[in-house]
Amino acid sequence: MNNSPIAASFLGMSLNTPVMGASGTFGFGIEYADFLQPEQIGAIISKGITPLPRAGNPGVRIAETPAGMLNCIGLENPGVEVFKKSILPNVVAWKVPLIVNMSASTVEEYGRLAEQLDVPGVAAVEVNISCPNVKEGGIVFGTDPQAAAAVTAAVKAHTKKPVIMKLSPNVTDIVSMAEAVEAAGADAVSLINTLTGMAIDIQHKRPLLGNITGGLSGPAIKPIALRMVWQVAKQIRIPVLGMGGICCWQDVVEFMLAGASVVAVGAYNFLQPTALADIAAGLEAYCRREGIFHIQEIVGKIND
Amino acid sequence: MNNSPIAASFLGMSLNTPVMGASGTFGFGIEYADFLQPEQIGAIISKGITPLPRAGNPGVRIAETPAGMLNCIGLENPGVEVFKKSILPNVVAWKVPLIVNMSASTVEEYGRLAEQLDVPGVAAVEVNISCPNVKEGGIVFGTDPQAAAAVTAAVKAHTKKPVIMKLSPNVTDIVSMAEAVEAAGADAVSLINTLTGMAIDIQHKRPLLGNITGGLSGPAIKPIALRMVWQVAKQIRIPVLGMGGICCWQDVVEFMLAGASVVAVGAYNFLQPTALADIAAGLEAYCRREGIFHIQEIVGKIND
Amino acid sequence: MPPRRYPGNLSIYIIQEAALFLRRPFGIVAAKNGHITIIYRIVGKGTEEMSRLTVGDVLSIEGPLGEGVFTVSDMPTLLAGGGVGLAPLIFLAAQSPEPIVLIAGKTAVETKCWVPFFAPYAKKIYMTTDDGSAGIKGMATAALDEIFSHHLLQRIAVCGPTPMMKSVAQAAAVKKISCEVSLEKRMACGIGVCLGCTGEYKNRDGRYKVCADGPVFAAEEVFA
Amino acid sequence: MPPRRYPGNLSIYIIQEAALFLRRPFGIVAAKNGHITIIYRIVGKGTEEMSRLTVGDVLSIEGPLGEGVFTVSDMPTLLAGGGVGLAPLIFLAAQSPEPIVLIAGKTAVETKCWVPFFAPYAKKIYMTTDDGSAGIKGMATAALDEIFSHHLLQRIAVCGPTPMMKSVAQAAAVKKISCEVSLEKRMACGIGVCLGCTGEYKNRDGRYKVCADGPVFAAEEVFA
Ligand SMILES: Cc1cc2nc3c(=O)[nH]c(=O)nc-3n(C[C@H](O)[C@H](O)[C@H](O)COP(=O)(O)OP(=O)(O)OC[C@H]3O[C@@H](n4cnc5c(N)ncnc54)[C@H](O)[C@@H]3O)c2cc1C
Ligand SMILES: Cc1cc2nc3c(=O)[nH]c(=O)nc-3n(C[C@H](O)[C@H](O)[C@H](O)COP(=O)(O)OP(=O)(O)OC[C@H]3O[C@@H](n4cnc5c(N)ncnc54)[C@H](O)[C@@H]3O)c2cc1C
Ligand SMILES: Cc1cc2nc3c(=O)[nH]c(=O)nc-3n(C[C@H](O)[C@H](O)[C@H](O)COP(=O)(O)O)c2cc1C
Ligand SMILES: Cc1cc2nc3c(=O)[nH]c(=O)nc-3n(C[C@H](O)[C@H](O)[C@H](O)COP(=O)(O)O)c2cc1C
Ligand code: FES
Ligand code: FES
Repeated sequence: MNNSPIAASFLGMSLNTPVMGASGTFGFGIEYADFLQPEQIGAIISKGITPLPRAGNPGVRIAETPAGMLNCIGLENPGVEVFKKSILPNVVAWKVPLIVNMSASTVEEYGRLAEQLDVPGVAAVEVNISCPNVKEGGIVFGTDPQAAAAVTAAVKAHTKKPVIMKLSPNVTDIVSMAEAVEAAGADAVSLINTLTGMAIDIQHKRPLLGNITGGLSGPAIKPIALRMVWQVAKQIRIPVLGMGGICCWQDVVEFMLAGASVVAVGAYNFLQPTALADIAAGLEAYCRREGIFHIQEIVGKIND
Repeated sequence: MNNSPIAASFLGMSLNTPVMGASGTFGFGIEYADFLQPEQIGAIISKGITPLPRAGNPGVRIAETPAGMLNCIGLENPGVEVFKKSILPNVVAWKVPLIVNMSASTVEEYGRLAEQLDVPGVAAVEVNISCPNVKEGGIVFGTDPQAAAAVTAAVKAHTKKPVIMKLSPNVTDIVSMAEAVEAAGADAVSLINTLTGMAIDIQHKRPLLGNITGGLSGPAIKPIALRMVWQVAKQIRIPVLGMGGICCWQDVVEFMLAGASVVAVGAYNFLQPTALADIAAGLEAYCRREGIFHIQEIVGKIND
Repeated sequence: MPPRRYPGNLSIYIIQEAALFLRRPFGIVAAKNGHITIIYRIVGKGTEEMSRLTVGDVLSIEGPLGEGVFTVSDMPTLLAGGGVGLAPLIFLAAQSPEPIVLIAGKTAVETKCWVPFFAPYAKKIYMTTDDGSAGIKGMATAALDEIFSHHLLQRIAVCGPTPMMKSVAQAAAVKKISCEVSLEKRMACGIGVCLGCTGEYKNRDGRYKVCADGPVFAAEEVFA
Repeated sequence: MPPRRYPGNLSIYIIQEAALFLRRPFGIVAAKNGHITIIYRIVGKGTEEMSRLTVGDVLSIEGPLGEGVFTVSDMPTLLAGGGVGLAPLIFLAAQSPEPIVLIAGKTAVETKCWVPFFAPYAKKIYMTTDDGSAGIKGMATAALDEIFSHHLLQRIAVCGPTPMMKSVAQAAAVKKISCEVSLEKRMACGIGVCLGCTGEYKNRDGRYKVCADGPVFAAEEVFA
């Protein structure tokens, strides 16, 4: 398998492909068993796990937009305990590396949660900092470099797993966010999370989404994601997990050229549940056609 | 004409429709004479004018993206003097209100340019602050509330025309930008300008655009634009000129419900040069169907 | 993906190339010899484009989705539907022993057009219209007293607007008739991963996913 | 919009519904009785989708675009084209008095397929191929010596890849033959408002727009 041109390494993991299922769009991976073989999946990034169970947001949670979608799921999840007891064993049995996406409301909570997730079967944690910091009065961790660094340090202090900090694109300066989490010890950054957007139901003159605003994802945001990956990858030494609108192998090549070591497919999984396999096959054919011995050779190899 | 349900007022101007042509996508308006009647156009917002002529960026300037496009024109324009001498008279003869979009590299230059544009035939100025401040070492006016306020004050001090500050969406906190320019005397805000994006030519392993990055516009960004209009309109007292991905009358209704007093159509003009007329007709039919006496009744009337 | 299991209210997930980003869910009206029949109403962009399809156009179909389907049984059953909610009930009618059918609609035209689909299977068809132009005047519930008085029912299957499903379920509960309802929610994934379509079970702890656990539920599971 | 003026290298701007955001420019090969002919190569998403169109499908066409067209004259003219650049030259050939035609291509297959289009009008057709499999081996310029020695030309019209147009223009300049070239640039608006397609005039001050001032220019206007 490691002779495959699309085998990839990331944070010490050996992956069959550089293409993962993005958090919140891939469940816990096993839901895709009807569509994908384990070896067609680079890694599973779980739905965001929080310390306690969360019901998520009321009302409409999904809206289609041009070349994309809005969601305001609101981090619905069974909580870390149920996850560890009832879900983790099933995922482990499936033999695909599992990266657990996690979220909390205070720096301390992030640390504690990281500790609870420092268990066998978890390959790494991806820390979602796009959520409001309840203790600091709703300031979003993901838009303030110092707050993001504090979360990074707290998580690092409580786990031996590699720590991937997932950055929000809703910022003026994505590079300073990435530099802050790198300096605080992050092992990698994931970018991008969703952009905040909105849709209005003109018939009823009200927001379409139950939460009024939601996160925009899909091909619509790809140009922004690609720009951020390119800006960040040049400035930091830790690897970048790129995502945002990826639908096909060409998109993956774009992200890797821009500097992403590995990538994740998000909303497009909904359209095409075999996406990860289709993309992997396309990437493999691309490597053979172009005489690329190992796909990660192209990472950052854009001539700008 | 003012009995029309879609007649609109904005900064003391009486407009035939609330739908304008956005800066950089509508030339100086007269180029649309083959497609539109003057009375079908709310107002013309000119291509960005700078103190001196600019050649713009070299290389490829246009890339299509999912439900949108990237551009890196680089403010190509003939400069304020040529504009006033050779272009303005032709536009004035066409009898559509002209808002001049302007850009400069230092606060002082913005002031001087505003003064040069304080002439008959110019209905208002729209100040583009998405460009780098050469004096302050490239910091972008549009991402720093203080710098934006300084530009606003300088422009206001040098013109008797209404001043519309055009905000960049590439910021963490659009509301604080809007509040800063309102406090500095802006008469209205325009939002949004383009989001910074990128595309890669995987065949040649290089950026597709001559300037590497470019501005993303079109329906892809509509959910973001709508969110920003909604956030800002609630917090300021001056009117909002909304834009970003508008393609049809339904989009206009969404923007107006979110709080935009008037709107502009940008990139979609390229696809459909009769867009302004089509949208105006759709809006008028909507008003009659819904018994709306005056379209601006619905501004901000979203039930959230 | 090959059809998985159960007859009943199966739904599928359709997408056309390029123009849309999300798939659209529809109930199956009939499935035979590799052919699937659906009935849909044009409400927006997706259905609008579907209406312009011609023979030879290719669609990507995913499904059947979900574990929750109407129970097929030998017991006397009422199938109550409103609007396009009637479509999946046709599939169920074909598998039920002489079901009673209740068609609820706004006008005679809208209501009567469903009759031929159910006539081959139904023991009796009732209708209600908002304007009284066909059948009984009023909501679906306006017909229930008459139906209950003439037929000894043991099951009710409802598919239609939420208020209709709620009111029929309430009437069923009073009569202690078991009632199943088919929920409609905006979906993104259709396979239980996005959590766009979830709700809280009303008769126990936990949350359901309309796409994966439904779309059909026992009424008491989802209505308080 | 009704056709505006001039014969020559007119281009039009095509869009299909929904799937694309920008229109696509193409040269007109023939325009008669309300019918327009174009010849295009499949290179990406837009042309790919165009290739799947069937009779009855509806396109939105804008144009003709631009003021800059090949000059139609009675003088002896060479039409030199490479790749799909040959398409608009067919239109010009039909209006020129027995033009000399130069078809430049990579292979014999690619080159010879153009011959039937020009045969009805051309006095003589030359070919060059990269691999020598048809006509003269080499770039377009490889044929110019022979052409110049056999024909007294007063005008050259070139449409093809930029390097080809540049080298033909250079050879023309040496011979003091007036030369027109047709530029290709990525366009957004097609009507001179977006400034996506501009360049600097080489023989005077100012900037041109390929879409509005072109696509055809005197060679000296655009090549240094
Ligand atoms: C399980 C299930 C079964 C269904 N069966 C049928 C059927 O047999 N016949 C039929 O006509 N309709 C059925 N519907 C409703 C149908 O899915 C919607 O009418 C359709 O998705 C509208 O798509 P559109 O693009 O035309 O509308 P748009 O409003 O343009 O769609 C925009 C988005 O909203 C979603 N959406 C809009 N209306 C609905 C709705 N009522 N329910 C769920 N999502 C919606 C779309 O899927 C899409 O994501 C069913 C819905 C569900 C959930
Ligand atoms: C004035 C003019 C006349 C033309 N005439 C012809 C013709 O007669 N026959 C023909 O086959 N081709 C012609 N072309 C080229 C043709 O426009 C492109 O091949 C076509 O736009 C590619 O579209 P796509 O969606 O298949 O490619 P994609 O690469 O998917 O297109 C992406 C974007 O890039 C643009 N683009 C891609 N290639 C080109 C190109 N070579 N030139 C300009 N824009 C490009 C597209 O318009 C689109 O905006 C002409 C171009 C111009 C400017
Ligand atoms: C329905 C949905 C739920 C998501 N949930 C999470 C989440 O729980 N945690 C997280 O970090 N990102 C979450 N995301 C963001 C995605 O992981 C990804 O960063 C984003 O969607 C951009 O990728 P895409 O354009 O390919 O979808 C979610 C996205 C979607 C569409
Ligand atoms: C080709 C192009 C050129 C533009 N030039 C300018 C400009 O000179 N000044 C400016 O303030 N905005 C400029 N814009 C931004 C638009 O005015 C508008 O804010 C943006 O495109 C969002 O609207 P849209 O999505 O409808 O295009 C330009 C946009 C495009 C596509
Ligand atoms: S539609 Fe995604 S969980 Fe139901
Ligand atoms: S394509 Fe817009 S100016 Fe030429």
